Amino acid sequence: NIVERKQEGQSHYFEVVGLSEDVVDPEIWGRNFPRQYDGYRRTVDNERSHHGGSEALPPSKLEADPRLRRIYAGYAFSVDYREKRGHAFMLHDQEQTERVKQFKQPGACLHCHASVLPAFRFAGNGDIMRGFEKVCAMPYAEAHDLVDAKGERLVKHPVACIDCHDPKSMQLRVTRPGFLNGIQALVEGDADLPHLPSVVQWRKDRKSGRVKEGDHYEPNVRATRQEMRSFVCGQCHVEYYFKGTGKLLTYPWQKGLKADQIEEYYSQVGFTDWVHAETQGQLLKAQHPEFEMWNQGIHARSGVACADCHMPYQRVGAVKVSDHQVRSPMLQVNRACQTCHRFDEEEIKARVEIIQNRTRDLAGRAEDALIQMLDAIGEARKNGAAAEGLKPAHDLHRRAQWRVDFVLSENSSGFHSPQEAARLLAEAIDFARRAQIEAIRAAGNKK
Amino acid sequence: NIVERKQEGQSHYFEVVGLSEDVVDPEIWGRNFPRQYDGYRRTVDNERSHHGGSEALPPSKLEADPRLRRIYAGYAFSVDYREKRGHAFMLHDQEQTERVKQFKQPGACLHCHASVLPAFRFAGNGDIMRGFEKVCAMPYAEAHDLVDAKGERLVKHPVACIDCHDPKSMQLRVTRPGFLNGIQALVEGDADLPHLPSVVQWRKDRKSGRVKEGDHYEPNVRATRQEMRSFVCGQCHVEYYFKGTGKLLTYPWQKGLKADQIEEYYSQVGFTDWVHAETQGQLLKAQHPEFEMWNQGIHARSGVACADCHMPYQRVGAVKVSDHQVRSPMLQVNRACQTCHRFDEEEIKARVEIIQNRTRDLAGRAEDALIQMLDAIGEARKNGAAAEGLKPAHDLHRRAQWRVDFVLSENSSGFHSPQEAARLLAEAIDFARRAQIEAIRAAGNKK
Amino acid sequence: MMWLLLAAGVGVIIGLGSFTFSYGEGGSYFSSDPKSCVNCHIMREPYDAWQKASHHAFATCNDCHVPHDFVGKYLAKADNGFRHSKGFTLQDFHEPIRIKPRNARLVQENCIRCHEDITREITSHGSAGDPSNNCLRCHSTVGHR
Ligand code: HEC
Ligand code: HEC
Ligand code: HEC
Ligand code: HEC
Ligand code: HEC
Ligand code: HEC
Ligand code: HEC
Ligand code: HEC
Ligand code: HEC
Ligand code: HEC
Ligand code: HEC
Ligand code: HEC
Ligand code: HEC
Ligand code: HEC
Ligand SMILES: [Ca+2]
Ligand SMILES: [Ca+2]
Repeated sequence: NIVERKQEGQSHYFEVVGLSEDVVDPEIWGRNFPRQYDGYRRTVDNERSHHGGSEALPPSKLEADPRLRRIYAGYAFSVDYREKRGHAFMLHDQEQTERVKQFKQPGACLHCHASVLPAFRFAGNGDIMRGFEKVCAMPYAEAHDLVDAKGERLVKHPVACIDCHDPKSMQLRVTRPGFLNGIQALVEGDADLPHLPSVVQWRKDRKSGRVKEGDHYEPNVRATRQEMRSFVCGQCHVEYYFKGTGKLLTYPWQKGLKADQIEEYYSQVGFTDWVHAETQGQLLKAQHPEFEMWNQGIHARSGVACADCHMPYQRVGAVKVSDHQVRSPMLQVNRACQTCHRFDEEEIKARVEIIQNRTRDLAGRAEDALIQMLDAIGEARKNGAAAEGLKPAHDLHRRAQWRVDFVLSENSSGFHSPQEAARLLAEAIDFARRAQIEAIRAAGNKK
Repeated sequence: NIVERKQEGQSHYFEVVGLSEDVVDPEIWGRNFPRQYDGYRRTVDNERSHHGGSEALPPSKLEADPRLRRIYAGYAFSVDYREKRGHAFMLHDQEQTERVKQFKQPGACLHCHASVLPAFRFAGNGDIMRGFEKVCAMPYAEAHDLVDAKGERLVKHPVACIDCHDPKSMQLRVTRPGFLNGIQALVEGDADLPHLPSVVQWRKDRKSGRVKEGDHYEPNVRATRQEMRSFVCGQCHVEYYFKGTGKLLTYPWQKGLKADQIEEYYSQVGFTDWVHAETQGQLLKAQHPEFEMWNQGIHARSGVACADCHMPYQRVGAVKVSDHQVRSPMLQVNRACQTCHRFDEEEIKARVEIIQNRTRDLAGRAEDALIQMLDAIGEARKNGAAAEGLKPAHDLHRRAQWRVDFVLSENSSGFHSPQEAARLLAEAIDFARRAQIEAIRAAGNKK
Repeated sequence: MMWLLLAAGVGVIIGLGSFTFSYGEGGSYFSSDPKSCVNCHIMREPYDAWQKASHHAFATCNDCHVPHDFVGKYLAKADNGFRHSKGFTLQDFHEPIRIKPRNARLVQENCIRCHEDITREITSHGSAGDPSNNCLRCHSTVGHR
């Protein structure tokens, strides 16, 4: 099957330049594949996306929803937290965030904001995994400014062709160490993943002994094309944390991809992102779990990939190509949705809106609950409640915060898995209100 | 279009007996339509459905989930509340419930548990609407035992062919006064109903003046065939209340079909079902809002009718007939779902299970919140909290109870509208926990 | 060539002969007239839908459902002819009828046969043979629903 793919890969395009692992600059790849490059470049184009703005920074989430400042109090996210925008901006927006400017960050941050393989290869003397570990541990500026033997900057481009494509065959591939480690932990666990056929197969092979002890699950060899059309995005659009003092970028997937399973993992390894400034609760921060939430949804179960909706086929002249201007599908409902859903554009947009409005309403309700909980814990502390007495409130705060954040920081406003998003918010509300009750009780006891 | 339907209705069967409004007995209709009658009769067949049992009564919901006894405390539903079963049992099960045996019930109950048109016609001297009003106001036993001039019992059959079909043309029709009044209120309101084309059209016609002041929306004339395939079920599978001292059966749809809109309606007309035995809260009871929840779901928006899933076509030789053994679609996934969804049976069942499990988990969580709220209000009352101070708790109790009940009493365990069910439960949890907090506060203030 | 025709014939004859089937309907398997498929009422639905589908003007049943090399064509017809006749006679097939994986691949090959030019880019760097990303995923309704 791989052989078959290779053969097919070789023909059919006019090779203007030779590509290899050393060619990172998308402009050069674009000479062979001008149509895809054209789309890729348009990810700088903000005009048609939600939020406008161009060189300046995108809108602040904290200004749009001031409750967030209190919810994240004590953490860098309470200082600067903005909307995402097109891929072209990823490196720039990271350099410019106050979270980098005002706070110490590790090299690990670059993993998802730049075409970073050359830096990893260089730092690891050819061994990408070792280089990855080294770069993670560096201070951000040091990693960012790495130069090779010739003094050339190693971190120059946002995500580039080479991050998703094999330069020889042009086949899709995953290159990110964080993802490779994460998916390995996932397939070795026992979370149910019926919609990922190559994972199901690997587990079977391991049982039957065809996969030997210590053999890895190699997505680039084993995954179906359709799986790869999501895995390339799952390299970055995922929840993560920095493990230990080496700040090793890690995807917490050992117990599965659901919010509850990830929470369990964090509790087991005893991880905490930050201590809340008002309550001293030990909290977790969720970041863009698009891949995780997609995995809980009906589209994933139906074999619909990220690329189906976010890079739909587009006719350019006499051929159809994947639209490399990765963006919101709502900007091209006809291509992104209508081949599968034969309803008119207005109707499809209305359906998305209903789902997103339900999610946003509940998220607002959950945030209100968090805020009132913060008040109650603050009150209890002021009234001299003992730390001991506040423990139940702290535990519940952690669980509530995690669930609200899992939905808030997921960028589809619930669309990728509508009922799951609502379920998480329902649990968040329950935990936040119970924390509030515990705080009121603790205050009563110590009064 | 009507003409077209007529033609379809008239051909293709061998008229053994002449049918008219006076022929209620399905056995007689069955001579003309043996295949449909065959299915209809099999609604006595419990063996393959969820809950087993046959002549005896179906399983008790109160025994399966004892929390419900407290949740409904003070109301007939805390004494006897069971699972539903096939249509053949509807009259029997109503006669046998302790809610009828131990409590005074009105004739209004019969509207949905029997083929009741002859009784309405008789009581109203030919005017069905008047007869309906009269029968509603009678005591249950009186209505149930009505006899005609010849001394023949008027209430004999569960739902019968004549309740859904015109005896001349065999076209679908709605006959239930409760539904006719309810849908009239609905179309006159301004709730958004884009998936009901005949409603959209009627409203347009009213604006343009083609529909005159006082003209009614006539579903039997205006509704599309596809709408009728849901409306016939919407005659009974709906939320209701008994209005005023005349116990007039009423569907509370004036402001729309969502739980929140119905709640608003009840608040406006000042309706209360019962006073909670523990808290004295003035509460609402929701009953089987299948039609209402279906209306919030993606299937309704996609034009998929109740009959598509609950009465799927069944090929008998070269002809297709609607399966009149109305039951759970999970008992025949191939006919009910696979015509539209190209996934295998196991996968489809798994999807339904995921949705239903999420719903049931959240419902359990919401019930726990209600129970703890009851404890807190009880405590506050014991500690002498003033009625005044408990008002906020009472108001929140009403809102929480309504939402939990709307999902619990809806018989698809969330399937008909998964995200909406989760949203209602999230709100329920919020309201119940806030009621608990209010009660704790009230207790504190009066201590 | 003769053995091929023979093989095809044998397939249908086994399928039909042993399940008492009329010659007219069995013969329909060798025709490329769509009407011949509707000799079986069970094919009525796709036929009706095909009449309304975008490809009504461009493609008949066989353009999509039969391989277009001579050998494959008759072998496939023999095999499908056998199964369909058997299914029709015994009425033992799964309903709704579902295309078999092998026949789905065959349809896909036919899509590409006609649309080779426009799909050149998307079939050359991955693997068009990989059924997990096939044309039918997005265009299953072009022939009929
Ligand atoms: C190397 C990491 C990386 C990979 C691989 C990646 N993304 Fe992104 N993506 C990002 C980052 C970082 C941003 C935010 C950029 C910013 O706000 O400056 C982003 C932004 C986006 C946006 C928002 C665009 C907008 O206009 O608002 C979408 C949609 C998106 N990505 C989808 C995808 C999809 C689909 C894939 C796979 C086909 C993918 N991404 C692969 C890192 C990545
Ligand atoms: C696992 C991949 C990954 C890692 C590691 C990562 N990011 Fe991102 N980042 C993304 C993606 C994907 C987006 C776009 C989606 C979003 O905004 O939620 C993004 C968005 C951003 C944005 C724009 C929106 C915002 O949050 O203001 C900034 C700034 C940013 N990241 C900074 C950082 C910094 C600083 C670090 C390290 C502490 C970091 N990123 C680590 C994947 C990553
Ligand atoms: C069935 C279609 C579909 C699939 C599959 C899908 N998405 Fe989305 N995605 C959407 C829709 C619709 C939105 C909401 C866009 C909006 O609000 O404008 C969205 C939003 C997003 C956003 C925010 C974009 C923005 O501009 O607001 C990101 C990032 C994203 N998805 C990434 C992913 C990733 C990564 C995957 C796969 C793991 C994925 N999506 C799978 C349809 C899809
Ligand atoms: C974030 C991931 C990502 C990046 C970056 C990316 N691609 Fe792709 N590319 C894809 C996906 C997904 C497909 C669809 C592949 C499939 O279906 O097998 C694709 C397909 C292609 C194809 C095959 C034809 C087609 O359009 O489907 C070409 C050629 C291609 N990309 C060129 C490029 C070039 C040139 C660049 C850089 C300018 C680039 N890609 C950057 C994800 C990416
Ligand atoms: C490749 C096919 C495909 C594409 C592309 C696709 N969908 Fe879907 N969609 C499905 C399937 C399959 C289902 C599951 C139901 C079913 O079997 O029809 C589904 C279900 C849905 C549902 C109902 C489930 C829910 O979560 O409420 C909505 C809404 C929806 N899709 C919207 C969209 C939108 C919006 C887009 C484009 C951004 C899109 N889809 C793109 C195949 C697709
Ligand atoms: C005249 C009122 C009435 C009408 C009309 C009606 N139902 Fe029912 N239905 C009932 C009652 C009452 C029960 C419960 C019977 C019992 O438990 O004894 C019931 C039970 C059911 C059940 C449960 C069956 C089981 O095996 O557990 C289903 C499913 C159902 N109805 C669907 C429908 C559908 C679909 C329609 C329209 C095609 C419809 N009903 C029309 C009153 C009605
Ligand atoms: C608006 C229509 C309607 C009215 C009015 C109605 N029912 Fe029902 N009833 C149903 C439907 C539909 C079901 C099946 C669904 C379910 O069990 O939730 C049902 C189920 C039942 C059941 C079996 C399950 C259970 O609740 O134990 C009993 C008993 C019953 N009803 C008694 C009554 C009594 C007594 C009244 C009058 C106070 C009444 N019904 C009024 C429609 C109605
Ligand atoms: C898209 C398919 C679909 C449509 C449309 C649909 N239902 Fe259902 N319905 C289901 C499924 C699936 C269940 C869950 C059955 C189970 O749990 O066994 C269900 C459950 C029910 C039940 C409980 C049956 C039981 O045996 O547990 C009733 C009553 C019901 N539906 C009535 C209706 C009515 C009335 C409508 C229209 C207003 C409707 N349904 C529309 C699929 C559908
Ligand atoms: C609860 C409602 C209901 C009851 C009771 C009912 N039917 Fe039906 N019937 C339907 C629906 C819905 C259809 C589908 C009509 C359509 O699609 O236009 C139907 C269709 C039919 C058809 C048309 C052919 C077909 O199968 O689709 C016949 C004939 C028929 N019913 C006879 C009967 C007979 C005889 C009885 C009594 C033994 C009966 N029905 C009881 C709802 C009902
Ligand atoms: C007449 C067509 C039809 C029938 C019959 C049907 N569906 Fe659907 N279903 C749809 C459509 C249309 C959607 C919306 C998504 C889309 O456009 O594909 C959908 C969406 C869904 C979804 C995703 C939305 C959600 O709520 O999560 C599930 C799950 C589903 N259907 C299950 C079922 C089951 C189970 C049955 C049988 C009991 C069934 N369907 C019967 C047409 C149908
Ligand atoms: C333009 C191509 C095309 C034409 C012409 C065409 N079909 Fe199909 N047919 C398909 C595709 C594609 C599928 C698979 C549908 C799917 O997977 O959703 C299919 C599936 C089928 C099936 C299996 C049922 C199913 O849904 O899986 C039957 C039976 C069938 N076709 C019969 C016919 C008949 C008879 C004709 C001529 C009247 C015909 N087809 C014309 C493309 C075509
Ligand atoms: C002898 C009656 C008969 C004739 C003639 C017939 N079919 Fe069928 N067909 C069937 C039956 C029965 C099935 C279901 C068999 C099964 O699913 O195993 C079927 C299934 C199919 C399928 C889907 C199952 C599969 O094998 O992939 C396709 C596609 C199909 N037919 C196409 C055609 C085409 C094209 C023609 C005309 C060239 C045709 N049929 C002529 C009876 C017939
Ligand atoms: C016998 C030749 C032939 C076969 C086989 C064929 N097509 Fe086509 N198709 C055409 C022609 C001719 C057109 C109209 C001109 C054009 O757009 O190229 C067309 C148009 C289309 C279109 C655009 C119009 C529309 O329906 O949206 C799509 C998409 C398409 N084909 C997909 C397919 C797929 C998928 C298959 C296989 C299931 C297939 N075709 C099989 C000849 C064919
Ligand atoms: C992931 C979804 C998807 C898959 C898989 C897919 N297509 Fe398409 N196809 C599309 C979309 C979207 C368009 C519309 C492009 C546009 O309008 O720019 C399209 C357009 C087309 C057209 C019409 C182009 C035109 O405008 O005339 C043809 C022909 C076609 N596809 C054939 C195929 C064939 C053959 C295959 C399999 C090799 C295939 N498609 C696979 C989504 C898909
Ligand atoms: Ca994190
Ligand atoms: Ca009620």
